[in-house]
Amino acid sequence: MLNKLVANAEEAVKDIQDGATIMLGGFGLCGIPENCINALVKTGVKNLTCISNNAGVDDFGIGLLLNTRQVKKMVSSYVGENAEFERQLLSGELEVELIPQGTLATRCLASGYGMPAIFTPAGVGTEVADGKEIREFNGKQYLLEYAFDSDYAIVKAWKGDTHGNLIFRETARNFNPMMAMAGKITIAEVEELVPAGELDPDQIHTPGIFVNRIFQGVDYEKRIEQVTTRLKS
Amino acid sequence: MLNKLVANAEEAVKDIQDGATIMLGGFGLCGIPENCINALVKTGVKNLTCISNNAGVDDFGIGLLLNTRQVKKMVSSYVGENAEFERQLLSGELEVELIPQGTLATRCLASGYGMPAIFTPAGVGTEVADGKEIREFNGKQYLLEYAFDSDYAIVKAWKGDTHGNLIFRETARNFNPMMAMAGKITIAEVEELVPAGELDPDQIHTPGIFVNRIFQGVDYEKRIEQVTTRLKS
Amino acid sequence: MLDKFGIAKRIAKELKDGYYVNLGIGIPTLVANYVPEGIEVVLQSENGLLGIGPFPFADEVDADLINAGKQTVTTTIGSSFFDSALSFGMIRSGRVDLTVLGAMEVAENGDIANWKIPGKMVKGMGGAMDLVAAAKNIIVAMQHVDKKGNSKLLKRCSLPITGLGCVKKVVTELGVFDIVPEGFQLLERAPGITVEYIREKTEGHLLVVGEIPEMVV
Amino acid sequence: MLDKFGIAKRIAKELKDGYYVNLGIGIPTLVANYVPEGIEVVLQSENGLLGIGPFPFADEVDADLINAGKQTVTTTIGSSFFDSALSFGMIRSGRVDLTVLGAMEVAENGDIANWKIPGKMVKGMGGAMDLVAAAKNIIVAMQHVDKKGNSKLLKRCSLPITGLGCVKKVVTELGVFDIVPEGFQLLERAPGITVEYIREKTEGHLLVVGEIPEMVV
Repeated sequence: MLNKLVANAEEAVKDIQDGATIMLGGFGLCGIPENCINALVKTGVKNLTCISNNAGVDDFGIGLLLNTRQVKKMVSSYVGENAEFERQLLSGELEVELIPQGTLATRCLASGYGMPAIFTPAGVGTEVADGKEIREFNGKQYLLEYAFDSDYAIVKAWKGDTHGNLIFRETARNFNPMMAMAGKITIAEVEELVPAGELDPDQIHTPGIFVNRIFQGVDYEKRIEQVTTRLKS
Repeated sequence: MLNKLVANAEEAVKDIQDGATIMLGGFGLCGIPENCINALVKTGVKNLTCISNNAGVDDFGIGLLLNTRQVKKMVSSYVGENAEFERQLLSGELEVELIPQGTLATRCLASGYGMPAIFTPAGVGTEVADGKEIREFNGKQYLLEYAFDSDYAIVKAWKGDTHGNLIFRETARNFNPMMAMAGKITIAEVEELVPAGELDPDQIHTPGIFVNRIFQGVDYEKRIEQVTTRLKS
Repeated sequence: MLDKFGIAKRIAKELKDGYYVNLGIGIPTLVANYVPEGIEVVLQSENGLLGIGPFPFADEVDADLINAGKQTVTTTIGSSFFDSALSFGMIRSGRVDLTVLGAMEVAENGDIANWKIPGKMVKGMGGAMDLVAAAKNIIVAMQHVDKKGNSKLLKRCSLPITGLGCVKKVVTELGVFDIVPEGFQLLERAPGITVEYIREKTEGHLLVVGEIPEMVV
Repeated sequence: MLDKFGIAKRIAKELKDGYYVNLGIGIPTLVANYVPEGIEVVLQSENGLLGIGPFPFADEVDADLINAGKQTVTTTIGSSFFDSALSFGMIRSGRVDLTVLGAMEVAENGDIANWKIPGKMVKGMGGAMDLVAAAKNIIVAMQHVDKKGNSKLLKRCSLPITGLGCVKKVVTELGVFDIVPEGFQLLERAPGITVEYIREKTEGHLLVVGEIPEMVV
């Protein structure tokens, strides 16, 4: 069964249990798995650890899971767009681990590439380095950072096929390809699902071997955090 | 000057000095920088250390540089297609360092990603591990392998633009993208050079930031090592 | 006794629907011809291809499209191309369900030697060390004895090792063997081959439990 | 004294033809508007874009195309998209020639603090720690003093550090400063600003060598 098609987001996420660690692709609200987030709100699964560069906004993205108190811990690089997040953090309801964005990306890459740990200079000399092993190479110091161990990875692609091959669009790619490689079970939602064989093999960003479940998403809002325009002169 | 165009292979490789370390893309004879190899034969540069998955065949690819005794050392994963290579190795004229193919690829990746070293399980318990640091993660042993430090990387792409953006074709991609990221100076030869702006930004495999020189290659032979066919029934 | 096609055919029975499989050069490559009906597998080529198709017709040959054995191939429906780092990433992270490769020697503890004969030509390990260090399920396809008649199923490898304790199963012209803590457990005899004959040709510890069926290929 | 546009304009003079540049949020983003004539630079956005173009016209807005500040942008000729790992790969391996970012504090040894105020909200470091740990050339664009009038050019950072000894140059509304072993070396005064005034507003060691020119913006 190379056909990895599932009916919808509800079916894709239904076995995610309380206490699971999940990765969610996206940068800000760009390239986030909207359908799966909505489905997780419906299943009501609790005590999630979410690994995601950002935490959404108050009423969209991971913010929805924060509102329903389904998240125990966020592992992110930047979370500054979310008042409910701030409230839960300050009240101690929510654990937060902040890690440099490149470290986040590379720890995903390490998981996908079967490398147990990587070295990065990011965070040397800062509180990010607290308790971490430091090693010098060629006169420069690096932190040892471990690959993520995530039960699920949930990603959003532009196009996908029934074998799980994925193509991303523009900056909606961001963390999605690395996370797609880094979950024990990887779920992909796509804007356009095509039969296997329709995507150009040279243009596939994530080969299907990394994807366990795929479905055609619906009703994408693709909200924009900061619509910034210029005037026609 | 984002225009990285040089006239031809001779201009692209003319500053490569005796004793330089160079990476050469390709797997077998597939996706090798034919033009630059020919140009290096012409410049006569000596004592090269070549990092390349294979060593060409007797009269093509890196084999040409072996015939002219320009290579001091080969760093490869598989070299079993070359009688002159064998002769030089057995006579002690040529140094050879054999490393697992995945380790070779990942040491290139490490250079391109600014990671000084990586951990891989490949070679644990074998003579490849001799003198190397072994470390256990989650009960499994890994070797510490260092990023490559290469003066030049020479790669071959299918299409490229004047800003150095590259697109590879089929399995001619192989080591080329990693090596393109891993050289202090990266030279790309392409089958088809187009003005910047003509390649789809979503389909670029190697962003131009990694490429220092690019030129339109000529007279590609694209020799096939083993033409294997089936009969039409 | 099996010929090389028989060995490939027997190994093909180990394939499961949806498997991603890496087939080494030689007998392992032949396994692709015997994928059981009703199941789909994807063949991975470590030079950067998922979904190896059959050899091309003469007018389809494409220099940019080869397998890890440098043979011209084609793609299949759903194929993808990628670079060597990602290729070994998927191998290292355990996404390849089954690896079939040849060997010069296999030891009763699962060690494998298949890349070097000291004093003779060294061709290199290619991707073999990465594959054996990372694959979840490794089957070795090889002749039971070498050209001098010496067993290749040994107590301990004499040649330089490719990987430690990694082989799960061995299929030779004489039989099918699982690597278990006690050694080589005989699971099936090749047609016409006796347990006694296999014992004689096996230097490593051979475990024979109960009646050993003759294989159906 | 410079306004924020003046600071951006002055920093733009540091751009060289062919530079790949990462511009942080705030004043640094404005630098893009003042690229000197006759030179070409490529703006890198760490969320996966090389070649940031101007803001889109209203009918061009594309939710899939944003910069690291989450603003809608466009591409330029020669742009490319890539994933976050490759993006930080190019940063970490030193391919980005210049990074311009804001700061809460800079110390005379080049330490920078710009990601956290203990006890207040923590928004996170985003890509700043990666950038400052790896970039070859880091220029800080910031106000010389905070809202309470306290100097932000310090002997030692009081806030949690983002990176150690990494800042090469600081441009404020008062002047341009190189970080040298002795501290902040004043290179240029903002129009109408005296050396004495700058000294008064600078807590860290200020090095003044010879006559200090007023900058031409």
